[in-house]
Amino acid sequence: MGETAYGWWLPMNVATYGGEVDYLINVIHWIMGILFVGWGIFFFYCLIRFRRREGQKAVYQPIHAKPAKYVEIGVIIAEAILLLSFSMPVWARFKHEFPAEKDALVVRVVAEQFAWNVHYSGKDGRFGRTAPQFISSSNLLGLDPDDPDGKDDINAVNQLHFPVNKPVIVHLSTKDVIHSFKIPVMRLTQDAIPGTEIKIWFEASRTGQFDLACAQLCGLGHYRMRGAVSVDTPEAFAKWMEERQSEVSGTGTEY
Amino acid sequence: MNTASAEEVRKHVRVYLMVFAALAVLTAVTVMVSYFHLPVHTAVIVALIIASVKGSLVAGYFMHLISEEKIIYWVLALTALFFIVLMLLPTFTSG
Amino acid sequence: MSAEVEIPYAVKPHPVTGLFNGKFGIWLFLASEVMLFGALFSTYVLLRVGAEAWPHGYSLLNVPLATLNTFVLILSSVTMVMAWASLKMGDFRKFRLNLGATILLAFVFLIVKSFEYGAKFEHHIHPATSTFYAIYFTLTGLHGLHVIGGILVNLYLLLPGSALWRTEPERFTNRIECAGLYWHFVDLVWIFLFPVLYLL
Amino acid sequence: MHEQHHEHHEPGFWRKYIFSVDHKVIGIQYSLTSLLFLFFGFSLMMMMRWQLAYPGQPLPWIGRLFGEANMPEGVMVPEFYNQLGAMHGTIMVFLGVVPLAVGGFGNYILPLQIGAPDMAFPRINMASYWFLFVGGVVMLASFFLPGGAAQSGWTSYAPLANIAPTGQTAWLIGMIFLITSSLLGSINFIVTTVQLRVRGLSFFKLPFFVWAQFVTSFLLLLAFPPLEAAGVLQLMDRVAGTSFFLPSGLVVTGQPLEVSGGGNPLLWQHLFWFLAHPEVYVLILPALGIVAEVIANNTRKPLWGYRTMVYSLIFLGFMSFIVWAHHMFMTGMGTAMSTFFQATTMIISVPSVIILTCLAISLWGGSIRFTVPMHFALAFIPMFAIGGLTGLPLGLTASDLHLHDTYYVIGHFHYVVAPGTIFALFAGIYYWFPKVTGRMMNEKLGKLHFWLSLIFMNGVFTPMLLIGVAGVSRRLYDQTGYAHGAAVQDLTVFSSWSAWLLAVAQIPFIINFLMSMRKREKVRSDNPWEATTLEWATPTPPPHGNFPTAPQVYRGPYEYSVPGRSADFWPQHLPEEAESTQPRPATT
Repeated sequence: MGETAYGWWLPMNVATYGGEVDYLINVIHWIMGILFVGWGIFFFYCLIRFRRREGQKAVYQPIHAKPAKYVEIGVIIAEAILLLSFSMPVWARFKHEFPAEKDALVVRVVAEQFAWNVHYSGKDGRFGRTAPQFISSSNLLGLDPDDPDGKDDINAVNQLHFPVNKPVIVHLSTKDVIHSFKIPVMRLTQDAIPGTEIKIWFEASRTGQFDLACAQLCGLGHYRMRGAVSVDTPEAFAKWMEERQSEVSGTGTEY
Repeated sequence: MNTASAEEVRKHVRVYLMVFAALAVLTAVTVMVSYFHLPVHTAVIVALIIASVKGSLVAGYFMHLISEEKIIYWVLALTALFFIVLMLLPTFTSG
Repeated sequence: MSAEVEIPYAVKPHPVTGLFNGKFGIWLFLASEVMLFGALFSTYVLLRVGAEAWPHGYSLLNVPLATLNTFVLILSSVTMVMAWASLKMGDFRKFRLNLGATILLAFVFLIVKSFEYGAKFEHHIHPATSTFYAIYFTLTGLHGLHVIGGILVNLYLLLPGSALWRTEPERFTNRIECAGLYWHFVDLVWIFLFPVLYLL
Repeated sequence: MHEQHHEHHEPGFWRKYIFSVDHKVIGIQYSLTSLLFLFFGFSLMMMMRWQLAYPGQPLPWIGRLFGEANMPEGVMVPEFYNQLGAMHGTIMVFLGVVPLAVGGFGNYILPLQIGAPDMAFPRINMASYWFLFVGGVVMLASFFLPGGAAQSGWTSYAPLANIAPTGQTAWLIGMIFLITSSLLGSINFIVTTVQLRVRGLSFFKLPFFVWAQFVTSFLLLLAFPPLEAAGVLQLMDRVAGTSFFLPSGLVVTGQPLEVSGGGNPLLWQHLFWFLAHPEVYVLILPALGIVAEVIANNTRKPLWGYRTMVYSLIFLGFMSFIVWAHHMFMTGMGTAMSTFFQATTMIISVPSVIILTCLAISLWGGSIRFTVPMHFALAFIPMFAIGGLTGLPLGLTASDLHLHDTYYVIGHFHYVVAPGTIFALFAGIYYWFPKVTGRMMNEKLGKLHFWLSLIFMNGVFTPMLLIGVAGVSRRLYDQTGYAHGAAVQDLTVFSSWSAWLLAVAQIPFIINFLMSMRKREKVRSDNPWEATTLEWATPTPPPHGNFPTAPQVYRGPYEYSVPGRSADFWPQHLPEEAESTQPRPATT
């Protein structure tokens, strides 16, 4: 889509499977365009040729419109092909072919009214236990104070950093109402449903700074739930984690 | 139930009383069954079977569905179909 | 009913469908009621399947009282159909007796229900206590509202409405048939409600 | 209004106009109420467009009228924006289009087209109007409650709707009234269509408009009760503190929510969409009915494939009950379920394409008169085609991954409803206005209204499709905060200006509608469009009881240009041998 990241058509694609989604969207729009123009031509031809004028009597017997039947069958076949060979494979891969946990970055994202809490497991690689009763203004994730795993956990509010060319698994949940984790450049939308934790995965193929938006009406701050998505080189990501780590171990209170 | 004449109705009255007896007995049965505290799945099936029998008795005789017009059967069949879709809804939410 | 316009098949059945308008209309209304209670039963199933622990109805609710209520409602269904039958046999007095009995039994049902609710509220059990009680109160409450609706219709037909018997007996009998169909449906809903909530 | 000469007492003003049981008066009541609500819903949208186009800037002139809570110094606060959004959707769907399409046109035209003296249950018909009226009043009053009207979208998803201010409770109560109104109406329509058809009018001689209302009534009858149940459950959640839709362990703005828990937010979505998808077909089917009538009349030839259209209509009505979860692809649904609903969504697009194809082919071999109703009916075909086609990428989960809950969805359903259904309703108003009032609407004003509306409607909704593909989420108070939002902000500004100009484009219609009732000269004949269906066999406007003598039907609904007859239309009620050279002289 050229250098401009965001234009009038699809925004820049950063996700690995994003290309297939774009391809499907473009193919469908081409099919829609051809169908619409084809019918448009027939439509205007009829209006002009059969407009009421001297000597133009309407014909009672219906014409046997064979071509129309073929067009309809064509539409049905096209839809079946789009469904079976384009939509289902991408959806099945998105839903089932999760990368192995060990070679992916596992992150918990807890949405709340009007912010994204991005929970990194820190050096020990294990997430601290969280429970609603521990949630407070200084402990947004609700980490259990006496759980050792949680000591080194990091909560980067509205900051989603991850290395490029490495799969990321996100455990998405929400504290209050339904939010929707949407990264347009990753061609990704996933509702966060209260009471459940939904697993999604994605992988970025380019570095850069992008937007994370909320796509489900979640109250008066729905429009300002913007998260900064930063796809870094592995070194930059390690450095960033280092800074967060020092913040956490330094003060030891802010989670 | 098309417009039945008087003595036909008199014969029906005996049927209504028999149906009432059957319903009473079935109610007693379903309550007794619940005292056995059967495992949930079997208890559900048994209870629903008894309830369906009672339901069809009421619908058949009291609501005269036994001898009803065709169009009512069509409406009820359509409703039953969407009722089943509605009852399958819980399987969708967890799916 | 002084509508100037004479609506065909309001009283005489339609030659093809064999139904007078009212009967077809009440059956359509009952179809929509089936979908209404269907949605609530579907909610019950979903909540029960989703819940980790779901109490047994018989451990929390008063089963003997509910059994009595079931008998009361079944009996009221019988007296209702007898009321319609006696009209068919032209016996207005027997009709008034039966319809009166139906209304009385409906009141008994509501009174027994209020005892049950009263006992719950006394023990500080409210719909908000648990999801089981929430769906219990919602289902039985909505069913109770339908019973009250039935009582109002039957009362109208017993007292002011019965004047129609002298002028247009067939139209009046049709109305009783429709009221009867509605009442049997309310009984039918309870027949399914009783085991689902109380016995499982 | 024309005064009727009756032998018995003259019904007073109240019984004749306000509490009337005449289906025609009720039809007019429905139409006028819903036109007012359509205009009110439209103005809510116009205010939203200001905030979208110029975020944070005070609304000129009228900015101060809405009070400091809603618009301090004329600048709209997000809560008020959400209120406008939720009420725009609710009012346009439940109080605008459905009452006009089903309540207004259905009530007035259906009994006439089947030769009935009135609806099967006149008093229930009156009750259904007054339930709608009360529901409308409750919805309007909810704006003045503390915390304002409902603000969780017209879909009122839980748990957001559970924790919303009292306006949501008013919304639920209003909805229960509107649902009762639609239920009573649908029972009335079905019984009337089946029982009161005049002699000789078999089901396959029914005009397509009657078929459309018949199938629509079944959708209303069987789909609305689950939403009523869901409304009762949410009312219990909000009032009695139950938690049908709230799982345990929710923390709202730092405070844990004290509820018994165990509920499931997806339960609301399932019950809501179980209604809402048949509901969107309730919005489109009457429109297809009106367009079919107008096209048959103005091409002067029978509709192509009448039976195919009827079977497609029935199949469409049936399928609409098993596609609802395509609104919920992104709620963590598994592949099994999404496969089922993708397949049913693809299948349901087929009957829509078939009906649209039949309408388009009906033009072939016709002698097309470009009257004002025909303009709107013709424009309906391509516009509804865009609406239908843009549903495809949303129906496939892979493309839905990007397009879900974006402006693409807004563009898709508005293309179906605005240049689709509302254009068909305009066609209906222009087409049946002479029968209702006895006067023809002005042709020039009509065409001006048509061309301006067509241009500006596309100006509003085409940018939405582009903004959606750019990935901008829906229901955003201000999209410029996002990079992909700011990039297409000028499209939003263009869309806003088109929306305001669209309002200006309605002025010719309003003048035309009000002036024509009084000023324009009377129509010379009862059948100005020379149509064949039964409603044109009544005097103008039809008296109480409609037909002086009950008509009998001899042939199909669209017998135009029958070979061997001099007149190019053969009304359904004329006996075989009557050679109708010119329309019956006006009886008024």
